[in-house]
Amino acid sequence: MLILECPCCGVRGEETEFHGGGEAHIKRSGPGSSDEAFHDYLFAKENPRGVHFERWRHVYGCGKWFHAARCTQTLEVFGTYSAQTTEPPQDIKDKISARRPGWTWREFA
Amino acid sequence: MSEAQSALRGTWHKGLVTVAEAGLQGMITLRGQTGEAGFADAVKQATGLDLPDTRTIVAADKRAIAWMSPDEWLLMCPYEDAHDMVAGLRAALAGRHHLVENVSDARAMFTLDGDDATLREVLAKLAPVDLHPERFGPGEMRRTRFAQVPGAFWLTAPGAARVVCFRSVAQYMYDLLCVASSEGSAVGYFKP
Amino acid sequence: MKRYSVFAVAREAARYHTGWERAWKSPAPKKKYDVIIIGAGGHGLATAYYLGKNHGIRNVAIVEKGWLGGGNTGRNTTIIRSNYLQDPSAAIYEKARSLYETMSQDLNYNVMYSPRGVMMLAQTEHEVRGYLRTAHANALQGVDTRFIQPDEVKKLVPIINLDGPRYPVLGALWQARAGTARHDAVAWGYARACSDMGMDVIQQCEVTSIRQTGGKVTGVDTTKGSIDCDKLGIVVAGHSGVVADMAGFRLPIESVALQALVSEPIKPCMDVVVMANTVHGYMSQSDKGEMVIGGGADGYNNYTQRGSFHHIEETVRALVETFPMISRLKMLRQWGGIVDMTGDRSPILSKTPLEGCFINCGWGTGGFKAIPGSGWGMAELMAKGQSPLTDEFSLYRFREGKFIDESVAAGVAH
Amino acid sequence: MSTRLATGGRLVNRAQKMNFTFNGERLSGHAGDTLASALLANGKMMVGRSFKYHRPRGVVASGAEEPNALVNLGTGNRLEPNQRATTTELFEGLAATSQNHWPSLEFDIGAVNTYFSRFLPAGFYYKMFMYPRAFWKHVYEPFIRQSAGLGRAPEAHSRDEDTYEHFYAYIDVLVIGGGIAGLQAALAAGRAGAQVLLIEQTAHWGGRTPVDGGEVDGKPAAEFVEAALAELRGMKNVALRTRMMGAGVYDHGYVLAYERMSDHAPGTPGPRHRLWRLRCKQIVTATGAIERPLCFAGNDVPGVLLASALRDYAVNYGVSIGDRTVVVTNNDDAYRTAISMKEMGLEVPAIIDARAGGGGALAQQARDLGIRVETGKGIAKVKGTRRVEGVAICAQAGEGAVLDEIKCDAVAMSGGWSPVVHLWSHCGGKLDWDDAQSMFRPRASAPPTGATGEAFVIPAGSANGHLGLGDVLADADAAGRAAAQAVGATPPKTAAPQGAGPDEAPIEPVWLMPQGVDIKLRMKAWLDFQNDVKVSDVQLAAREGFESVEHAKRYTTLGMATDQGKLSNINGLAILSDALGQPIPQTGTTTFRPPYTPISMGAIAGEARGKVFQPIRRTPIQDWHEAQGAYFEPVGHWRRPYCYPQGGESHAQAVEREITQTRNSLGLLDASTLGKLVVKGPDAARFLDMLYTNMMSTLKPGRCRYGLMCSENGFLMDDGVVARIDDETFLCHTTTGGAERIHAHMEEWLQTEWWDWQVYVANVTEQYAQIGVVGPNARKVLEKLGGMDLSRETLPFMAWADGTLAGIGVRVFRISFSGELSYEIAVDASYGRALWDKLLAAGEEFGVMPYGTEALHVMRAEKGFIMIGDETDGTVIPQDLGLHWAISKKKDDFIGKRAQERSHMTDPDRWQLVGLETLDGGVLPDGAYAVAEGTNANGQRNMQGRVTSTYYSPTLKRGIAMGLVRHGPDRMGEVLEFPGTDGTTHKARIVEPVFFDKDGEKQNV
Repeated sequence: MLILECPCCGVRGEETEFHGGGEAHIKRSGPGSSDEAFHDYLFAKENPRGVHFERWRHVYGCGKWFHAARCTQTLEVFGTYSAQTTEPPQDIKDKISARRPGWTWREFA
Repeated sequence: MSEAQSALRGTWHKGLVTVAEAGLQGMITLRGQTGEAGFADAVKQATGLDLPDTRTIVAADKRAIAWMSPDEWLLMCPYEDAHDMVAGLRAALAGRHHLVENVSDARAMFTLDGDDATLREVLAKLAPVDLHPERFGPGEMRRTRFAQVPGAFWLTAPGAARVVCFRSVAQYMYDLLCVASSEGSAVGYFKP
Repeated sequence: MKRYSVFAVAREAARYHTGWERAWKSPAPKKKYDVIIIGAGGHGLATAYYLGKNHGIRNVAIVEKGWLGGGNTGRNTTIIRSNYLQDPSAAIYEKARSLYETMSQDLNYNVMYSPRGVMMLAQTEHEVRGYLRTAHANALQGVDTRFIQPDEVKKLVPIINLDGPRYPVLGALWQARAGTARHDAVAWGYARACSDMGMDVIQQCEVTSIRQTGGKVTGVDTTKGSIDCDKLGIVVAGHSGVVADMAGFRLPIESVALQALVSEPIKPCMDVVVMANTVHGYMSQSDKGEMVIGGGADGYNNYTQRGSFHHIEETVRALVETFPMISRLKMLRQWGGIVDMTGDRSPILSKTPLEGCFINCGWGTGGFKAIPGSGWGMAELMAKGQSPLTDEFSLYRFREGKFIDESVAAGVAH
Repeated sequence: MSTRLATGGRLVNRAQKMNFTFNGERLSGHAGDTLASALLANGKMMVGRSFKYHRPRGVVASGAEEPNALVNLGTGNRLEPNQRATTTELFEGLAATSQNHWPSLEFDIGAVNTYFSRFLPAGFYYKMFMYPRAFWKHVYEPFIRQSAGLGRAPEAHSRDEDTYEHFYAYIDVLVIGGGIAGLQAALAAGRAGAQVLLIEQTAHWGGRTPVDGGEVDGKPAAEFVEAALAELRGMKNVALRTRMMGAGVYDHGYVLAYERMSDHAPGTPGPRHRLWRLRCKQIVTATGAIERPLCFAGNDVPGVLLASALRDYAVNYGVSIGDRTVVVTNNDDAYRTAISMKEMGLEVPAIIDARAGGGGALAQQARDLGIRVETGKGIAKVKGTRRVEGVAICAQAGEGAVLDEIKCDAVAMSGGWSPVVHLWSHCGGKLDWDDAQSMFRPRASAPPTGATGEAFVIPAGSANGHLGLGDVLADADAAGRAAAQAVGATPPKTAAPQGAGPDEAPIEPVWLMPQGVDIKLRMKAWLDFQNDVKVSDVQLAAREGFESVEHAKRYTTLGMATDQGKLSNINGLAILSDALGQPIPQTGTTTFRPPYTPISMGAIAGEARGKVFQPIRRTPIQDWHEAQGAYFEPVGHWRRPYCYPQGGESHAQAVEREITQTRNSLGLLDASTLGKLVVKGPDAARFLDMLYTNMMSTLKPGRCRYGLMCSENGFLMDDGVVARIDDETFLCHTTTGGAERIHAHMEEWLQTEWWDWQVYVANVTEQYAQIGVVGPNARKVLEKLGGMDLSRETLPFMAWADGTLAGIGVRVFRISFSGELSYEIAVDASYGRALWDKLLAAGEEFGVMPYGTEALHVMRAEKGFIMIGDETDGTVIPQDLGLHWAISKKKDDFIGKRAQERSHMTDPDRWQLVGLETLDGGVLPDGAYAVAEGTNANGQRNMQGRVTSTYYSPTLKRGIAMGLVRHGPDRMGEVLEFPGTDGTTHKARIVEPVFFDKDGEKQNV
């Protein structure tokens, strides 16, 4: 049973107030993109055992989407941050590096 | 006006605490950018109220305004004033990107009254919220989950709470609150 | 191999059971095998078994990082049914179900397949239409199901509450020859049979990397040394993404925790399996007497074998409403497993971008019931490069938008 | 014969008698008894039958670890199977029956199994019952199920009369266990000012201490317990609760605690159980330790108990198990039992100590009391079957040659103690094997970690492997302080209390007694008393290759009983390790899973039963529907009227009447459940162009347009009418089920993809009651209400207008889903019922007729309108439904556009929407498929289409249907065959999907 802190309203709420939205920082492929690119956009998943970046919505609270950096093996939450960004902020990446030296995730490290 | 009916028409029940449907209540959803210069002033001009801080609610006589999300507020006023206040707000905010909608009829409101510790326990049976007296007090607005439906609540004073939910589930919310405050179910956890 | 039978047991009893031999050998890996299967769960062992039995390929190793059958094979709710809507699903699940019918005899190991019947409750008009559609499809697919009325539901399940205050039971999709089996026995039986065919079941042997040259698989490195092979089968439910990563490709899969629970054992009170999809719960009674209950899957990636309790709560809530008499029974144990969820919630049995490397994954919440059919098809795919049972379950269907979506029939859970 | 002693029993009130029945026999005990102590006080040694061999079973323990004394408690609606007598507090009128026997506890047919036991070793059923095949289902399985199962099943129609509830609490420090360790840990944390909750599963504080004695700071330990309680009760920041068990520890400090409020006093008003969902920053597990049995032949005979249990029954309840108690042990603790027996004037013929060196101070004390102490000895076997008659003694080192036989009627055994590490382990805490103490104990370096990655569980006292009173208190104090510090509190510099007990000689591991015992006796040495797992079974499993502890467990069922192996697991894996010739830690343990002891399903479901099982969403007009006796159908959480039967009408007749009257005159529909989303902002039009397949930006204010919404994966997900309010504002209608889903869909795209677009969305679904006024007389009835001009000129088809009707503010949409002249009127929900009533009154002269969802469906089908969920099922794209006209060619992008370019989506062989007309005018069966020639590679009959909607049309007086058919639109007039499931085949002709008023003349008047 996760506890997450919504960066939009500051509530540190239990999992049942939130809704998981799957992998984060996915770039949309629209018309004109290759079958390969479109497939990856919709279906190819990182699904790592370890550091992961994902989307959550505070559905029973302020209704806002946000990002979470989490370990899928220990469920440790490294931090939550705005949904309006295309990559994890530096402070979050630093926090992860401190806890999981040498981590990588897609193009991030 | 007599034709207007609130969801449960003021039904009430006395258990560990007294649960009552609050009847018709004006409510208005306001969305806009706090950061935007003049926005708060425009709202104050139309409502006479200051925008509340994050997760709080401010009240003045028959009006109140609650923080709902970084770009959303819930205004409360007498039911019959709602349409005028909507018009007033729209006028005051004209030219800015905003949204003002009357949601008075989309919601149901309940009042809970009783011993403060007991009232907190009734709420804590249904909502996954830390209701310890030292960590949740009057003036704080909490949007959360009541058993299986969304709801919001705040304490107007020790021993007095308001709960808001969607109109369609008013009966469910009422039944929940009554079950949670049924005879013999006092928890005795929050010490007065 | 010493055959099992009542006579063998009697013979052994005379010498206090001191003469039983190992059910399966545990050899050290050889230098090279024709085929290596990664994962000694039900699907991996069944794949190996049918490679040997149907295709004469017996120089096979099944490598397992833990203990055979220790993954989802030993963690599921043992439901076996084939009342699926889409042709490819109905084909592979019905193949599996029919193989389960004779598995105890085929393997000379009692897997206790109990064709007690599986019932899916229809509790909304929409569900009624969905199950009527499935019944029509099944009739053409050679799957024996029918839509039954509430009175027959009550006759089959006396403990059910037909007119719950919330959702009345409007009927049910009934498959009489569906049922349950003893999950561990399926893995043990296959392992014993594979071992008997001369295959090596190598436990406590984790694959650390997959070796390839010129886009073709050549072997694997393991905690027990490196092993060569001509063909490689990846059958590691729950960790498919991790192993596929070693082979250098990504999968349309997310791994999530799925939970289940059992009650304390009681005397027989329910002779069939009941699934109630509107309220999200299903229940059967094991031969031991426990009520076996399936919970929901978490909404986030998770490699711990623990799920979030609210899923258990939702399921039990639903079942107490559907079967009020369980209210005073007690939950004895709850547990979780990690399942692969694909883009269309249907499995993948397919070639991969790496030549000679095949993958069997993505069974989501429905893997156990498919084990023999999956093994049969996977073996044919690996031996011949093609199988009608697996054709539609290709890894590449997601590119074409050719999904196999079972949720369409009233959101049926596996 | 067990009995109540003349004196003693600190927990029972001899002045208060309590009557109860066991298997119908009227018995009595005292207030404060457990059912187990009361049964023993009445000489009931045999209380049940084992699972597999139906062997006689007696009480073996005194607490939650009890595997044998399980009863059916209560009757009828209050029947509760498998209740542990040892944790069931006695109450007046308690009725219990023993389990798993027929016809009676004393004479149980199933007991024949014990004579066949030699033929029923571990896993025998995997090797038998295979032939003939049909016999498993019809002969073997029913027999096995019937003989297994333990407790009685509640009656099929029984309904639990009790209620249950949940409770959320967030706390700094949770201390689980009210023994001396828990009390000290709570004191340490409480004094530091941390917010503490201390819970104890029994009704009493102090755990074993009051029984086992010892001194704290020079005073009797029992006094310390009282003092600690007094201090804790005085702390405002500490809460104490009894009868509350820590059931499970989950991720991020989530703990389930199971409070049993009225099990000890049935019928008390209020919930029976309360399931606490605690969020704890720190958890101290002061859960104590459990004594292990010893494995010798006949250790399952009634009268053989754990040494500590014998002591508990004597000291706590004044109950003796027998007059002559032989104590057998491998550690000093069991000497306490011998001493207390002796002090109570009971005989202790001998203490049999397997250790060559014997015991320490307590041993000396025993000798001084004149008790015979045999060292280096063991029990060869227990005499007696239904109860202990004596024991045969042998050398522990040997193979069991009998040296002496001692008559006795009770045996107190102690194989050492196992810390209760369950709660430590639930969430990933690791264990170490402690050779010196022969126990698994928490590995301090590998605790469960929480959301921050930091440890959140701290074991304390004997749960942490500290068995001596002094060590327990010191460890518990440290645990409490550590927990307090971890939550930011500062413990004062007070010294930990000093506990003192006698010096004890070290334990010596004894897993089998005697060491070299032969196979015959190994088959009589029990590991799991309930599941009948013996030493020989585990050894067989090892021999057959079930080498992992998980395999051995599952193969033998060791530890899978209702006690989950609390007594048997350690002994079992020691035997397994020995058989595999490997050290115990290498074998490891099975996984500890919640709950610690079983918790009721009722408690898990909580308040959610009956009327609050699930929310039912109600429209402002719901009361009226109910008053009319409408037949409802669940749609999402709504319940919409399916039809309004009158008199003895069938549903079909009612639907037919509603349709006919609507088509001929006037119908009313409560459409309030339709989703209504306001989309507003400078970028609103651009946003809707992305959301809908249609072009919405060209819609004029004042007008409506029907729109389609697809998922990014290309499939049709929702549809509805969009009204443009002004340049910046749109009102989007969704399907009934769609409001929340589509609102979330919009927010997701706005917040996570196009966050720079200026658009706000508000869900105003429930702000409005929406009433469909439908039929040739629709305009007339509205004009009667008066207030606005609804003429064809001012309000043409697909236009909307604000105004008033009968003095009520309304928004009128001129749209039609039925093909009739039709207005949808939105009104503030609070006025919904008023307007509905006015419409009924005004419509009376037209025979106004409210209609339900089925009439709605039939009328839309007559018009060939698609219905989300019928024509679509998540695999259908708009192109399949001939909706190309609603897919903008001008837009270079919209959600789902790219997906629809994939090869399978553009495949000409996709099934397409057509109408279907049965040749005989009958109705096609729901969900039927059209067959094609031949079969596919898997031998399945080929198909070429399917029915998506099928109805009897009262308007056309025939069956009509829509379906998806391969190349359908190019095959007009062709006849398809639809096999039913009943052997019949239905023939239908492919036609245009619009069956009625093809030119739309009726709706355009």
